[in-house]
Amino acid sequence: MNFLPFIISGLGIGAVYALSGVGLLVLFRATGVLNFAFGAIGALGAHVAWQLMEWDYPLPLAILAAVLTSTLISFLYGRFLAPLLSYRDTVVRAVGTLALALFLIALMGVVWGELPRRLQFPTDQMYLTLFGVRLTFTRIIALVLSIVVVSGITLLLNTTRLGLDMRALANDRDLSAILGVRITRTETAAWIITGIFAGLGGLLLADLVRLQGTFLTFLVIPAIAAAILGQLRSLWITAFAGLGIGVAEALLTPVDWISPYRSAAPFVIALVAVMILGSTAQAALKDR
Amino acid sequence: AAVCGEGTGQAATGEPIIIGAITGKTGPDDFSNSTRAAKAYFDCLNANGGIHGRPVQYMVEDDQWNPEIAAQLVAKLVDDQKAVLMVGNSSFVECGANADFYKKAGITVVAGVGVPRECFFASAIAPTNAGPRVSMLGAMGYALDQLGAKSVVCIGPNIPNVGSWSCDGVMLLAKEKGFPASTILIDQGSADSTSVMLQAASSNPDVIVLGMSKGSAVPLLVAAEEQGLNEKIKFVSAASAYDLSVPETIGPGWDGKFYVNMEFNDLEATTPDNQNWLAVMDQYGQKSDPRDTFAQAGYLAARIAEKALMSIDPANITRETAGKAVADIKGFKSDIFCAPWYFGADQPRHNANSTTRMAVSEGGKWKVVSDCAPSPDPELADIRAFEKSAGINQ
Amino acid sequence: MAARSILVDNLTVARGGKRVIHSVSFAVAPGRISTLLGANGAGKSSTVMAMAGAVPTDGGKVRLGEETLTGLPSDRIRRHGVALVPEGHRVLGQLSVEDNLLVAALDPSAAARKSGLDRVYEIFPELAERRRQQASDLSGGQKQMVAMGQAFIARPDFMIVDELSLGLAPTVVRRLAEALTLAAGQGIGVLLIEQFANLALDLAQHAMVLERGRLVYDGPSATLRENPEILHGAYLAQ
Amino acid sequence: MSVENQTLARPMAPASTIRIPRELYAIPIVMAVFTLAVAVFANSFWLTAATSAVALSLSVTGLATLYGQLGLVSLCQFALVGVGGWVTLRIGHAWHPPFELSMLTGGSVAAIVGLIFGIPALRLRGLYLALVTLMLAGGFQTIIGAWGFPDGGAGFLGRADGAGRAMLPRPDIAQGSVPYFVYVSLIATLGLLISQWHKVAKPGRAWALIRKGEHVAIASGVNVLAYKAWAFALSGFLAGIAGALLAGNVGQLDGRAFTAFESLNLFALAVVGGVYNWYGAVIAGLLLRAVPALLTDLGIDGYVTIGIFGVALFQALATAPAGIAGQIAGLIERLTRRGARP
Amino acid sequence: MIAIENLVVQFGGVRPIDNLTATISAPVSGLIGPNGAGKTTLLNVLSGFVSPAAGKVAVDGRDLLALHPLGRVKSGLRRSFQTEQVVEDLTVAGNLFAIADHVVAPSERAAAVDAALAFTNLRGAAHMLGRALNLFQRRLVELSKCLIGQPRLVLLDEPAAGLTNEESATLREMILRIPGELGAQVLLIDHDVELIRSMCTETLVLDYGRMLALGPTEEVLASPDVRRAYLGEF
Ligand SMILES: Nc1ncnc2c1ncn2[C@@H]1O[C@H](COP(=O)(O)OP(=O)(O)OP(=O)(O)O)[C@@H](O)[C@H]1O
Ligand SMILES: Nc1ncnc2c1ncn2[C@@H]1O[C@H](COP(=O)(O)OP(=O)(O)OP(=O)(O)O)[C@@H](O)[C@H]1O
Ligand SMILES: [Mg+2]
Ligand SMILES: [Mg+2]
Repeated sequence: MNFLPFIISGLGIGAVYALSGVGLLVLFRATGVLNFAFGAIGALGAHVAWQLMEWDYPLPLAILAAVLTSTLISFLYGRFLAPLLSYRDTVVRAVGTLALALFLIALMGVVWGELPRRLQFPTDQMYLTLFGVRLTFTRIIALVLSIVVVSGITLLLNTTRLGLDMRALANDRDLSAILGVRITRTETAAWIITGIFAGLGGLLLADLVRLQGTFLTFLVIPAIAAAILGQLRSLWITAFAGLGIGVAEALLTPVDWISPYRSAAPFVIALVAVMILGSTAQAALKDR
Repeated sequence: AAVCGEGTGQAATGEPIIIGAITGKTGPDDFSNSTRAAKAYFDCLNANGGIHGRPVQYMVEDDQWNPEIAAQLVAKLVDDQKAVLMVGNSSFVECGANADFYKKAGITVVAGVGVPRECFFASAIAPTNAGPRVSMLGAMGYALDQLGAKSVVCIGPNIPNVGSWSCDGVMLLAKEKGFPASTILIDQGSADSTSVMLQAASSNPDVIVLGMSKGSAVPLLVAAEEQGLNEKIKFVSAASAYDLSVPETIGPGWDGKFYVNMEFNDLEATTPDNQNWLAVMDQYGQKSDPRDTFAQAGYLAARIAEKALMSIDPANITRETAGKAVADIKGFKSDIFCAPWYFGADQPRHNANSTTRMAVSEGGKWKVVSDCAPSPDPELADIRAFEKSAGINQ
Repeated sequence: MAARSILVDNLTVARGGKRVIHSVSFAVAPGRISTLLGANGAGKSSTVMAMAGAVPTDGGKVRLGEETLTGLPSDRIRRHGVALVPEGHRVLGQLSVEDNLLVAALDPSAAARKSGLDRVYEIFPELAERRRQQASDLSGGQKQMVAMGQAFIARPDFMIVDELSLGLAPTVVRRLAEALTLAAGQGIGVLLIEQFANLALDLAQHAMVLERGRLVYDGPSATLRENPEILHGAYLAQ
Repeated sequence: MSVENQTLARPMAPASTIRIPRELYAIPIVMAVFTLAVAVFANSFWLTAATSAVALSLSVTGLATLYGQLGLVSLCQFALVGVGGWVTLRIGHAWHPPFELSMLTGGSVAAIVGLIFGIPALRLRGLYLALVTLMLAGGFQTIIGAWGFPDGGAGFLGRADGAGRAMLPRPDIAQGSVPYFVYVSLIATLGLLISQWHKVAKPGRAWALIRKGEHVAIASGVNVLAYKAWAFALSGFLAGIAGALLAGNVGQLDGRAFTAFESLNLFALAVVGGVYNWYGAVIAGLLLRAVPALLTDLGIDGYVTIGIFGVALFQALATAPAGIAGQIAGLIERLTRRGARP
Repeated sequence: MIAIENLVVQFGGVRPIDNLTATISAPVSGLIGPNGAGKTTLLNVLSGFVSPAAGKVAVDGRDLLALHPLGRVKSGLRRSFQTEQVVEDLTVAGNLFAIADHVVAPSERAAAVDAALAFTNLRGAAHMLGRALNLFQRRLVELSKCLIGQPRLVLLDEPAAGLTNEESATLREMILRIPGELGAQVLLIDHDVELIRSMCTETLVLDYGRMLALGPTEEVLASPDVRRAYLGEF
């Protein structure tokens, strides 16, 4: 069996995990909210793009509208609803976004239903051939985008005032407020940033995987595996873990007896990693 | 104009006859087209004298793809509402959850779209459709006869009693006919379609048979096209991908390359009953109700129920009399079916619809490419034997 | 800037559904040190937390000159120039010592941040040695230094310090006392809560005593030093 | 130790520090009234819905113990319900023992699995732990999806071929839907009593210390690992029993009903129901099964139902920090206080 | 008696305890030193939360480091924390039962809790919830917990921090009763020199991980090194 093609194919799906994992982590590191609605927000944007393209609007406009829609949803939730839960523990704040995800699933279900759809970009037709596998430009864009996003956010968090405020806020919201960190402004900024990522990610996922509301929504669960490998802290590890998980999952495909179970790969990898990292007690201490 | 029942043009006003249905509307896919069509037909019937003056009260419930809810709902319809028949059912989970209940409650089900194996292996359930396995083997038969298939890969969903059941049929046929075949079962939740296609292509098949819902089949086709497999390999699918939107969604890259099985007549066929179905949908259905193969199934189920109920004393329509009337149906003809439909009284299982057609994706539409042909599913042996002994379809 | 005072007017605070501050009124003047004394549970922390917007008020007003502070979120109050050092050495544990200080610097210019850091490190050389260390790993007293540093670096008009000496070694307390006196000399108003009444009264010119959520003394600290029975009465009343 | 060391332990009339809490009486009474009302008034549809709701409340009470008492979040509780159901069905189909035996085995296996699932938790806390358990739920979803639930056939996986599915028979004493509902209520009451007892007794105090901090707990002599492990096992056991009762309700289960999302949903509704009062679990059970049933009964579209759920979930999270049960408790307290005044 | 021998604690590059050798034997002894001197770390070593890189510790002749933290509690080691750790949603009595559950036989628990409450004068507050307590009451609860189940060694980390003079005086009287009434040795950290002076017969001064002085409190406090390093006098 030749495994090379599967590595290449896994990079495509890995980029998807990486992008989602990083998108999740950005908001988490800035506000302490793990956004279960990340996928749903992106899916809504992608549906808007699909609809506009159905109506024969040009592609750039559709893309813009998609990103704007996702950003708007994220902004509205982050500005008006998330603060209502800001004094609750992290898990409850995460569950709050689950409510948003449910609402968006319902919205998409009522408006668009669960028909199979396909969002196509011109980059789907362009490809490089590596080891007999075609790597479309859309996948390459996804790969590059996740790297750009990670670098950009790392820079933002570590070198800018906004980044510092975000880290402070995620650590202790009350104390940050007492110290003069502009809570609303900082949090809103973080929600807008993830909104943009969710929009871009949603578009790419709708092209790379499929455009289906519930499906894209629940894709956050394997993406969380990447974030766990990054110990909910490291953006770079998360991005690479996402790629690695994608490749590992693809590599299991040709192994007959395990192939049916291979979509459990993200979960199993995350669990094994936790067992190992956990024993250094690092993860346990940093957590909170 | 739509023709239903006695065609009196008089609204039925008598005591309603309760008919229930369970459908999978909310969930991974919307399966409610069958019950929508049945509803349109019953509305038409009620507007035309009903069953000897008694209207049908058609109660449809959404099981949300959850067997627990399906069981709750059947208790509601059968125990609480006292339905006399179940008609047009269309669900992924309902047969498995309720087959036993139906048998115990003594109620007969004329299902619209049966999917898992349980829908075809129950004494009280008789679907109008052929089912994924029969349909997939119908496609397989076409691939062998017309596409010259030499080596086959079957891809099915990793759902017990659905995907493995269908692909097992292909494997059995392969053994009988002596061609190489392999099976790939995939998790519908998996995002990685490209790897699946690479795996399928790695054994160099000339035909790949798909047995998934349209929602999972489309990404696979997209991934295959991305890898240029549409140029090398023929793709055929069970009727589950036979949806009007599919050819347009997958695009021109698949013109003449993606074949799909049809459990019923062409959706646009100009034959009388098919035209009547379309007329019923236009006159009594919602504009948004899809006119697809599942809707045909629901329409037929409603017509079969109508025929059965018409044959009994309207004052004495009970679960027993209605069930018996359905059981007695033989030679129900419609140009939407390839062969007349029958219930097969006293049979432990029912699969009357086992003769199918094929279509190919062409210019954003389906083009019918074959006549009715019996599905070569080896598992149909008992059905064929019964048909022979009862003198049906010979 | 015109020298404004913080005016607390009939402040009422409830914690856990129970009134713990009953219509308290006082003023904190600029350029001098005031101290708020009282037994544990008298409501000192509740009073200053309410002033800083960190707990909701149940009635009354807090004003800074003409502006009303009540109802503002705590970050706005901080930006109005009122810096609170909360009780119990709270720091941002996941951030480094230096980031802890920088996040509290309100003037974003690089020069201001630099001089602010220098000033804090001058008062607490211990922190300079540990500027890269994660704050959660600090000792209790070192955390308190960070918390004090966070107030200094904000260059506030008013500093409210809850439990100044808590967990600090005598040398450090002495350094802090000097720093506060210096700050008051530069026009900053300081409100001090301190367990060691003697230390507080030595530092402060003005003193207030809380007893079960009510103000029982408001006047020069010297008077209190000469009449310790006022204080004793308040402490024993608890 | 010498005699003078004993001064502390001099026996005196101990302050009434240990009282049997009111809840331990309240649980059977409230549950009896509820059961009677449903058994008398509900039709078949509502009976099946109520049976599922009560069975699931048992799994919620396990979750609530972990979260409310230890601050630990388990997002794989529904997977454990699945484990309990799977084992119960397997045993039932393979050896046809009395239902109780299959059920207890199901509960015990789920407890063991819960314990194994809890092993990473022995070190982790907070969101990190929650996500790790979510990974477990995700893995379970894939595996059970591929395996499927046994449906009465032979062999390890027990797939039927030929004839239709076999159904798991209900307990002999509770064949009909009303008796079975009463049976489920009875077991749920026992489960609620067990978990409530844990909260007010020694384990509850140990858990409270662990919640405060592990060093604090150790300094008080608490064996942190053992108490955490026990909590996970108890929670798993209750989930497993819930799974067994669900299997008995329908006679079978379906692998696709045990997705990671269901576990998330279970946790969300546990929070909405309230994790600090015993009846929060019952409320959550009703929210999980009875409220959707009501919406279905009213003919509301499935997607709209999901949307209503989303909005209601947020509303409850934002306005009722202690859940609906917390609000009820507050109300009861206010009423009794007012009642006591005159 | 606590015998510490060549104790070293290392956190990465930091050495909060650096080759410390000391023997502390007074019934109530004090532990003082500048912030970050390693006082809490030493307590953490004694209670087993920090494993030293090297060295030995023996309490009453028994090797302490060989014992698991829980074993140390069972054999009579008690401690309080620098930030008080009263459980908010347990009553005062519940807070005490939480430790009695593990160190006292079931039949004697109620009596042991009651005795501890009586010792610290908290009987009246037995049914108050932890969250309603003020700082002094919380410190008293912490102290009470240290008295349950035949303590041998009680370690208190800044028990009087944040208390007024009157309150510390009350607390001091209680602590002073411990060795006599319960037979336990007490080691306490505080920055309040007057408090240390008035209750500890022996005091150990730490300075950045090393021993600066050890001996009778008055002598230690009079030592010029201590006056300079800790009290800031010259
Ligand atoms: N979150 C709370 N819930 C209920 N009661 C509270 C809460 N916080 C404080 N209290 C009560 O409010 C009263 C005043 O507390 P506060 O902390 O303001 O007092 P303090 O004078 O600062 O005392 P301390 O020196 O103990 O900090 C106390 O009786 C305390 O028990
Ligand atoms: N986990 C850790 N990692 C790194 N350094 C640590 C860690 N814990 C403590 N330290 C360092 O060890 C030194 C000693 O800390 P310790 O808490 O023992 O001080 P302390 O004497 O109790 O001081 P204080 O009186 O301020 O509480 C400090 O400099 C602290 O920064
Ligand atoms: Mg205070
Ligand atoms: Mg310390």
